[in-house]
Amino acid sequence: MTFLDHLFIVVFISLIAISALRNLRIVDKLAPVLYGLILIMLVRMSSVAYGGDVYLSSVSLDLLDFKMHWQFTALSWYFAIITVVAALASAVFMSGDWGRQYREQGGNYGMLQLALIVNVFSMILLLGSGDLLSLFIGWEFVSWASFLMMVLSPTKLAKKSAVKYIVYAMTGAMALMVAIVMIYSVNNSLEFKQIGEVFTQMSTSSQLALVLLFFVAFAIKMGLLPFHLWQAIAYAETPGPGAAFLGAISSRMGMFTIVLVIVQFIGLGGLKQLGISFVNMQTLLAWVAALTTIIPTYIALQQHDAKRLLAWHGVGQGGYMLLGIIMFDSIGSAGGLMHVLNHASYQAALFMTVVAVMYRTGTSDLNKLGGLVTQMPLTFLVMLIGIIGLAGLPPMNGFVSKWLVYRSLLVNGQPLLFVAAVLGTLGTILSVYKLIHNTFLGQLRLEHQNVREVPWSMLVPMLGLSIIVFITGFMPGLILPWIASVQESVGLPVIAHHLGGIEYAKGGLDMIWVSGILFYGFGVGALIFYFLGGKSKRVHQYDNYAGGHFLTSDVRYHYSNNFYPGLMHLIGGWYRGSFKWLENSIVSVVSFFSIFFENIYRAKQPVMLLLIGVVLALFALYRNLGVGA
Amino acid sequence: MKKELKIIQKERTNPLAHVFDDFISFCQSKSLFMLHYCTGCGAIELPPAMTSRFDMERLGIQPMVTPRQADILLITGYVSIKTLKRVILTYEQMQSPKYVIGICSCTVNGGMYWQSYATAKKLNEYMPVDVYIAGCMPRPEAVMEGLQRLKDNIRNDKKEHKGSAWKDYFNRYDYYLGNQQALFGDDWQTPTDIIAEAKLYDLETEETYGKHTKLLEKHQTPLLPQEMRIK
Amino acid sequence: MNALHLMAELIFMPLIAFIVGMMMVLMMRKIAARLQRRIGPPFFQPLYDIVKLYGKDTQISHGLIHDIGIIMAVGGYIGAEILLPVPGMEGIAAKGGVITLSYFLMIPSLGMALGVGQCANPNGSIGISRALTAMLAYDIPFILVVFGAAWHYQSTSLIGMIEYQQMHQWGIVEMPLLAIAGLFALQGMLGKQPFEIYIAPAEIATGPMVEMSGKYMGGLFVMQTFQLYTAGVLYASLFLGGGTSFLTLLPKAFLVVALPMSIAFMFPRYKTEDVIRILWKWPVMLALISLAFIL
Amino acid sequence: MNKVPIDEILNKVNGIKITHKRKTRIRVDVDADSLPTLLELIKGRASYIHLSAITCVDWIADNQFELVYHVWSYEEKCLISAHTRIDRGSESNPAKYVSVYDLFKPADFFERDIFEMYGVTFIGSPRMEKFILTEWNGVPPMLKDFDAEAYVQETFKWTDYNPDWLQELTDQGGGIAVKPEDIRTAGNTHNMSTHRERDKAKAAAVKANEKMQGWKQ
Repeated sequence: MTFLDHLFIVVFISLIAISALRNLRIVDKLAPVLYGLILIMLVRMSSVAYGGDVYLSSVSLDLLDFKMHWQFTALSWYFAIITVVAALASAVFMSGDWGRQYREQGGNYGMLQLALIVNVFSMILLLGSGDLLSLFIGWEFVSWASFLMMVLSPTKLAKKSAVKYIVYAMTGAMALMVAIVMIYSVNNSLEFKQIGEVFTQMSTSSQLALVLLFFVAFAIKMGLLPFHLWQAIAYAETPGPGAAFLGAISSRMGMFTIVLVIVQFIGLGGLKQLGISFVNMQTLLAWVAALTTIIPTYIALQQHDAKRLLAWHGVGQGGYMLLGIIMFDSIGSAGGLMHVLNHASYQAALFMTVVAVMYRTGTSDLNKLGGLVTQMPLTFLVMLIGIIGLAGLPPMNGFVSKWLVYRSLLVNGQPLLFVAAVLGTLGTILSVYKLIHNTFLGQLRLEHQNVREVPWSMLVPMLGLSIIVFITGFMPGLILPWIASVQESVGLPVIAHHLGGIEYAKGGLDMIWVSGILFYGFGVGALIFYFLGGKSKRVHQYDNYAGGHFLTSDVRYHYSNNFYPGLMHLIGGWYRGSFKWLENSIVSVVSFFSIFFENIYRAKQPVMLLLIGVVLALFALYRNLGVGA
Repeated sequence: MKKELKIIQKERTNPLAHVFDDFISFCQSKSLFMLHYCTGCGAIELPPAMTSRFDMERLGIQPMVTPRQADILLITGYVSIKTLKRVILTYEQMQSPKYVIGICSCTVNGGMYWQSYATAKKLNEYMPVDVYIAGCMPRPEAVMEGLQRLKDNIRNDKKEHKGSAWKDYFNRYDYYLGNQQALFGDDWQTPTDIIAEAKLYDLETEETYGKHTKLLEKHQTPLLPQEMRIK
Repeated sequence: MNALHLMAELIFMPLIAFIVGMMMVLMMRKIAARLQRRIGPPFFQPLYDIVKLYGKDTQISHGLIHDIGIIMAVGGYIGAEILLPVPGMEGIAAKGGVITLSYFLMIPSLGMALGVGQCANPNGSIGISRALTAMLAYDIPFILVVFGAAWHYQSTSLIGMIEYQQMHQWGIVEMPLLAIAGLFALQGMLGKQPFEIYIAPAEIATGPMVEMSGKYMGGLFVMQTFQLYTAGVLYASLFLGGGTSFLTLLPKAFLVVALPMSIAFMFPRYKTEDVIRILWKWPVMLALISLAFIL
Repeated sequence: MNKVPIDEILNKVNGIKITHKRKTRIRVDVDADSLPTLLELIKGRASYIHLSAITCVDWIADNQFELVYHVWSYEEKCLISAHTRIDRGSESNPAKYVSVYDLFKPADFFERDIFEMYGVTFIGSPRMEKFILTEWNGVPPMLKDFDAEAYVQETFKWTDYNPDWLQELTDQGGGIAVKPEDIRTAGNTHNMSTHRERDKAKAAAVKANEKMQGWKQ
């Protein structure tokens, strides 16, 4: 029995225990304990993240003539620890008062707990996959587990978007299966190593097909362009902490498989040789990543529902991860990989703050909130830390990973990609300011005068996550060894790092110094503020200059609706529904063909069908003969 | 007019305080931000005072647009009752030390609207006025002269207490509030809590309170600031 | 670098920035006055203004975030000054580089935005919405300029860039188009006409500053001095060869700051969408052409 | 289509008195009962479509209000001022008249203004409520029997300002050529329609008051 076996056993026992006890109150206390146990199991395996050996599972399954097995590499461990911490935080968050309110409002709390553990279980199974077959099985599990969580919400939109998701996911799974079959058909083996070997033996067109099939499968899960339409609404409609969990890590399984398959086995050389003249697969993927950063970010800017805004950002931030990793150098890939953890930490925290606000006020509509900072200061603090992270400003962790990505683009001489990345960041700053302004700043509504801070069961996970956001930003060296071993395990150049950041010949980064200077500046600023100049008087929010006009409580005077009118006026038309149009047209084409084939199946003239069959058979025969000749 | 003011100067204990105070009052006299509330005709005399002919900026005076930033409230022309409400609101939103300059005869005595039922006559019944510049309309030279007078008042505030008229509003709030209530009715209330401000900055005297402030207490909706609370 | 040296830098780099920045404020007001055939303010006017604002007897606060916003606005710039190397003092420029610096410069804006948001004043919120949109507009050419400079000098550290220019030629000679694009972005960054829609005194009552009184406004005045200094020195370091001593650096920085002010009065004010349109068209185009030469 | 002369249309109204003041101005005097008919006629039959103002005059001696409806034609470039007199009413029974809001929508504001300033209720006007004087609770201030001066003396205090240099001027008569009350009482200046006539009357008033006196405060 290896540590990995222990991990699987604990996860499986947790699954059984939670599914058995899900309708009892004990599950509230049990679930966090179980996630804690899983976390301990993972921590026991932490040597793999510091350059230790790969953990192999002693269990294996014989399937046909093939042995299916599981393993944990540094890459698996890195994604697994993010998953489990996110699940732990979500479980703690939902265990107390939130769960009670959810039950009272008629939600199926037991199913939510079950969905969470099923997700964790399936993700660990996927992350631990040791060959293509176990990968495929894990992949299917993960798809259906997410679906289970999405359908929990009673709204019609949620059901619709969940069904939309599963259609996308099945398409991805089919693409994956075809790709796996392509590999199997060459060497009759499903080991990961085969991918690389098979790839070199293939013709260029087959190579292209293989890469595209893999990429489509993974891109759908990760919500990359042009498959980004399903994700935001589906995640936003998932109830409370479930959204936090899904938004934090679920779609990053796509990132995991991209690193595992495309980066590790096909590699830079493989991608570069596909393509004509200056457009190769690497530039193509880089541009997909860049557009994924920009377009969803600016769609997020348009949203007026806090959860959707965040969910769209979740899609957008995926672009940075791919953009970093696709550069294939030490800093870029480190940035891309690190962004997975950073994004998970602040995205979960942000979703939780929004859920906390919903818990108290009952709405996440940004036009119906405002001024909550005095009522919920700690939630505000968490959101502030979260948005600084999401916007990628120092001293939070989002800055470090984005800095690495920028640095890599700069070193590689990619001005347009660089601008695209910056455009994404600036859009993010605009949109997160809108989020915090419309929720916590501005005028407090009359109906929210008695809103109070959320209970500690919700605050603790939020504060814990925001501490992670800060600490990993202040000392990125805590995470960088994991990144380095991931890079080593997948054959990327390894980043040179220290506790404060990275060393690089042409300008490095030391976050301890940078944050130190920032806090020194804030300290001096505070000294100036508090010791020069007299005391100030706190005033009521209606004591406000409005051109000599009286602001009274019955007049709403909070500028929130259509927050960036100038920008929207200019760019609103650029992206309005073009992808929606694409999706709709694909739907129409598919339904057209389904009608066509339906007619053929029910054909009145069997002769016609026979004729088509014969023609096709003759064509196939001709091709085979031709190839044989 | 100045005879009416009763300024109470608090004793300072720090021996260096006088040097600081002197320095700050010197800077205050050298840097004045001006909010002009131009209700009527007088506004036309201000552009020459600001632009190349007389150039206010060389005296350190520049226009600002919100009362929060401004030091001088410059009221030109007649003040109708409705306008007066806004003027008082604006005045209360300015931060001390603040100065009021009434330009044109209308602010002194109603001017040519002296028998109109709709305009207020004496501005200094409703707020302490530092300098009046009479005339219909006063020439820019007169405006500059008035501003210069104000600067001297601020500079020599320690000796003559002419630049501290603003304290009178806090010290005798009841009187000003009474005049305002007589005009606007008993339920008159501004969004600014002057009494709390007087308390916080140690500017209250016996005359801050009276029957008018009692009346205000009876009618007002409370204006307590929202404090942060964790539980 | 010993500790004492660092301590001295921590104190003197912001202090010098503040003093020089005040002189830049004075210069800008003087230029504006001379262009309008006025005499303009006396020499110590910026100091008087700041002392007066900090010496206000009463001032209002709309809550803790309002205070923290001002602290962040001033503090962020104080931190940024230490990342900005000047002759004789390098601070921690080696540990951050120009990308870090340009992100540092967003922190004061964010701090101010938070503070203004807490004020609950609709004018302030409108101003911030416009200011952030303007930031989106001018940061794109600015980032392109930074990219081009960093690529050309093969360094992201300002120290390295200055060294390169001292050894070779000034950046403005080697990359004139990029330098012009940089000037465009500078105009937007300093919020001078025609890009001052977010202040718009007559319409939205100076937007973000509408509720700022006393030391809050004073903080913003201090921030303005830092902003001018940073813009001037950064541009001088990127394109005008920096300087081996303050005597050579400061005239360049003053010149850089004087340019936007000198042309500002020729323009009316652009609408927000026009600000984006013009800043995403001309300077970006210039920068891209220039990048095509450099790469 | 032949253009019907305006007089022909106007004469259809009973008891009308037409005065052609100038080429572009016609004054008509009608009874209160036939005024709506007149307005409807000139709007419908001629091109007088723009009600540019309704004014009111308080004839306190006759115990009447005079209402003047100014209607402009863009085609004729001519203004018809329709004068009518209504009963002034009393405090218990305020003056009433019929609204022309259904004919001319802008009448809403004019009628509201007159209601506020003179207390005339227009029956059928959509908003008979306070308009500009939101702070005013007394009698309608434009009525002649409202003594503004007394009200002001009672409500406001005055700044005393008697420097020596002003005293000299006051002794000489205050530097005022014509006392305002003299202008007011010098004749029916408000009934004079041309500037020239008014100026003549003013000059006469000046002559009548050659003995200059200080304007009593």
